[in-house]
Amino acid sequence: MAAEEIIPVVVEFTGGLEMLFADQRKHTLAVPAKDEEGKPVTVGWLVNYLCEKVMKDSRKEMFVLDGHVRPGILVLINDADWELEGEASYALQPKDNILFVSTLHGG
Amino acid sequence: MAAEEIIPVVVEFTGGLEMLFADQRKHTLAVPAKDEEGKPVTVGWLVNYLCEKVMKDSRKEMFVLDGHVRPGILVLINDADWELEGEASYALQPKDNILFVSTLHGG
Amino acid sequence: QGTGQKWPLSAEEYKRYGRQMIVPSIGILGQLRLKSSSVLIIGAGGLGCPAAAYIAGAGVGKIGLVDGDTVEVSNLHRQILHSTCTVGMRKVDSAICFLKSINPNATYVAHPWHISPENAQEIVGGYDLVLDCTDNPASRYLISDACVLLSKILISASALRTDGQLIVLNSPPLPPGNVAGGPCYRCVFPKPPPAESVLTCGEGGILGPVVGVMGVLQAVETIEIIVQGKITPPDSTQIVASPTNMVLYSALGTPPFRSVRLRPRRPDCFACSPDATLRLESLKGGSLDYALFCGLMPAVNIL
Amino acid sequence: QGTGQKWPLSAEEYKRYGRQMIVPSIGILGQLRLKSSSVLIIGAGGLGCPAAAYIAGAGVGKIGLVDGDTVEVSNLHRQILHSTCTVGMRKVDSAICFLKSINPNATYVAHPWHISPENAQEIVGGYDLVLDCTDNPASRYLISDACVLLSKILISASALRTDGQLIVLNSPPLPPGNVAGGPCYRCVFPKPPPAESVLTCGEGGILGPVVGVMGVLQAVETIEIIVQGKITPPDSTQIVASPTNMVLYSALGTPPFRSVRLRPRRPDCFACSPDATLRLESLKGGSLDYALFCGLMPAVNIL
Ligand SMILES: [Zn+2]
Ligand SMILES: [Zn+2]
Repeated sequence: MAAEEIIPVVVEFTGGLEMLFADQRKHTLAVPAKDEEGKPVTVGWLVNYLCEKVMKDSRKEMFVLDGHVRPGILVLINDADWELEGEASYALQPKDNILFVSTLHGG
Repeated sequence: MAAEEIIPVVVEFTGGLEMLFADQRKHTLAVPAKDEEGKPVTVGWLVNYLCEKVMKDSRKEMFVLDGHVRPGILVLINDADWELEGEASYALQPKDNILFVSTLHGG
Repeated sequence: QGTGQKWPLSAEEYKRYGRQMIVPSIGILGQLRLKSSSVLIIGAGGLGCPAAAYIAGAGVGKIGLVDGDTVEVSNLHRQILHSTCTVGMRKVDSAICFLKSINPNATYVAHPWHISPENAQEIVGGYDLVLDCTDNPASRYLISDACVLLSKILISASALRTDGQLIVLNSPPLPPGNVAGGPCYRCVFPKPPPAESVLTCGEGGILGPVVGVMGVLQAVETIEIIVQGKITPPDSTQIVASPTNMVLYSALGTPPFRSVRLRPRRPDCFACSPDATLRLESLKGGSLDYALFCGLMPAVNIL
Repeated sequence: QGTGQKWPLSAEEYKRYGRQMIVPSIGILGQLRLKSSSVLIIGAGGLGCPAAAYIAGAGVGKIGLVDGDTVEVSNLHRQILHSTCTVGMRKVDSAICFLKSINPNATYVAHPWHISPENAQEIVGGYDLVLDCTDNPASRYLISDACVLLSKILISASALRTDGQLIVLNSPPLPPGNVAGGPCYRCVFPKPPPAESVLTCGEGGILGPVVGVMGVLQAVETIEIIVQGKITPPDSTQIVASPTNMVLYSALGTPPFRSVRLRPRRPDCFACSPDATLRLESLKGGSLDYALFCGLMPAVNIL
């Protein structure tokens, strides 16, 4: 393979999570198709990538806790709960939409 | 060409128009790719087709008037006003979503 | 500012509006903009009631209500400012009585008649922003024309049975002929629907909270537009027209909400295009018969 | 039926509910179902106020309100059943006073205390359907557990700043262990969020009509569920579980609304799975500390 393969994905944040990502709700990203070990990149890989490369806020624990997306955040893959799609092991496809929603409690 | 080419489209009705179409909001249709003259089928062709083949209600004038979609009905092609897409002359593409919205006036 | 006051709001106002002032998109600037703005709500029915309740609650300085009807029992399931004991009262009075109890800080103005070509300029001219909460096409064309001629943003909603629709029109509110202005009602619907295709809530029915959702959404739009400083027509040379969207709501639909993108100003629009011949004088002079245009009779009672 | 009455509703009721009874999805059957049903609204704040107004207006026969707070000035911008002159009054009393003026036909029940593990069974058990209009995670887990144990559909909404969320849980309301039942709050959120990530409206702020939209949407769902006869757990052998959706609202988003598909019941859910050990006795006996579970202290005041 000559050039590194790239997957375009859209990542969105809502419910206040956008505040951790420069107050930007929608991020259009181009991620490598393979991880360091040559395996297809997954949503789990993307969560790490977001935490390390995209998030400027220092409160990492508001997004990832103990290596997992923190409780109270829903992850949606193309508008479906990621638990319907294999959770963190789901392999990213071009044009996927990954939405992170922080649960609200006010009323 | 051996078999007649078919284009799958989704047609939706809202704002009360669904009542003219057997109370069904969403219709998944397979339409021929070419019209009788061998030209690609357009939204204008689709309007006629809906009026003649799909609509069972006898009040055709509630949908088409003087050969045009009646005033007070918005036509959306993939969620954009059809006037942004060439109106009736827009050529249907596979998987297009065509939405007919009757304007409401109650308040 | 300049008045020597240390605090721009009173202690009561800080308490009353505190929860909304700490929302990042509002802040103290947004609250002051709300306080110094005026909003006209045309129609004190299923849309106007919930819209007015939240607009009053939020601290808008002056609120006008236009409605010539009186309260009926059949209104009560959805027109939440009215109550069993105000049946028979004029709707504007019943509504303002309630609004004062929610928030006594605002100035409330009753316009106890229907909007008409004769009174539209005088009424609409006195406010920064207009909500169309009426229930018939003739009023909707008239209100849109008045908003175009007077450069007001128009927040238009409607509902029937289990469906609702919302559009923000003439935003930005640039003068007729300026293509960067937002489309008007006539740009979206150049021809009125045939009269026999138009159903009122009395004929078609309405689910109370469906029209309620649409009215509350009008209040959200009103507040957002005011706090973002959009009511003043901006320097038109700097404007890039952003697309106008329509929100469609179907309580029985899956998904229930959908946003669609509308066209910009129509180059041959009767009201807002460079060639438009519509003038304030033609409104006031009665040369436009909206009821006739919409195929409705008798003319006077409808508007 | 069977009482010898010619008309199932009074003349006043035909007038009052006529506009909604002619909506095809309601009809006379739907109206009678509304009249014979009972709805519990937990929380008489920003969500509960608009939800209650439209549920009362629609003709639900019995409405219970649970809230231990009193009205404060800072509530008024969004809690539209309360007014400047009811500041200091118990919220449930202020709200019921208003609801009676909208519709005197219903029975209103005041529960002037917060929901707790001790009182949940007795309160929730008296109603057909429950609305969660509270503002903290501990209450949300408790209410969901009670609804699972008592087989009630739960319409849960929440809001903060300019965002809102809505889910219909435990629908259909089949007993724990039946996989065809709808997911519960624990199925969607098995672990509570860390306490430091949870903001109340007092801390994070709230735009009044944003929480208003969510409350009115709860009323729409309530009415639709009742008129469709869904409050009675159906014969479970005939059920095909349909996917549960969550409606997300962002007043500043484009588009403002989005629906997402949630997972079905979780096979290892603490509350609703075949292996669930949750029992009514454990609720009442106080062996579950919801405040501690949610990392909140002091326990008693939060619930
Ligand atoms: Zn125009
Ligand atoms: Zn569960």
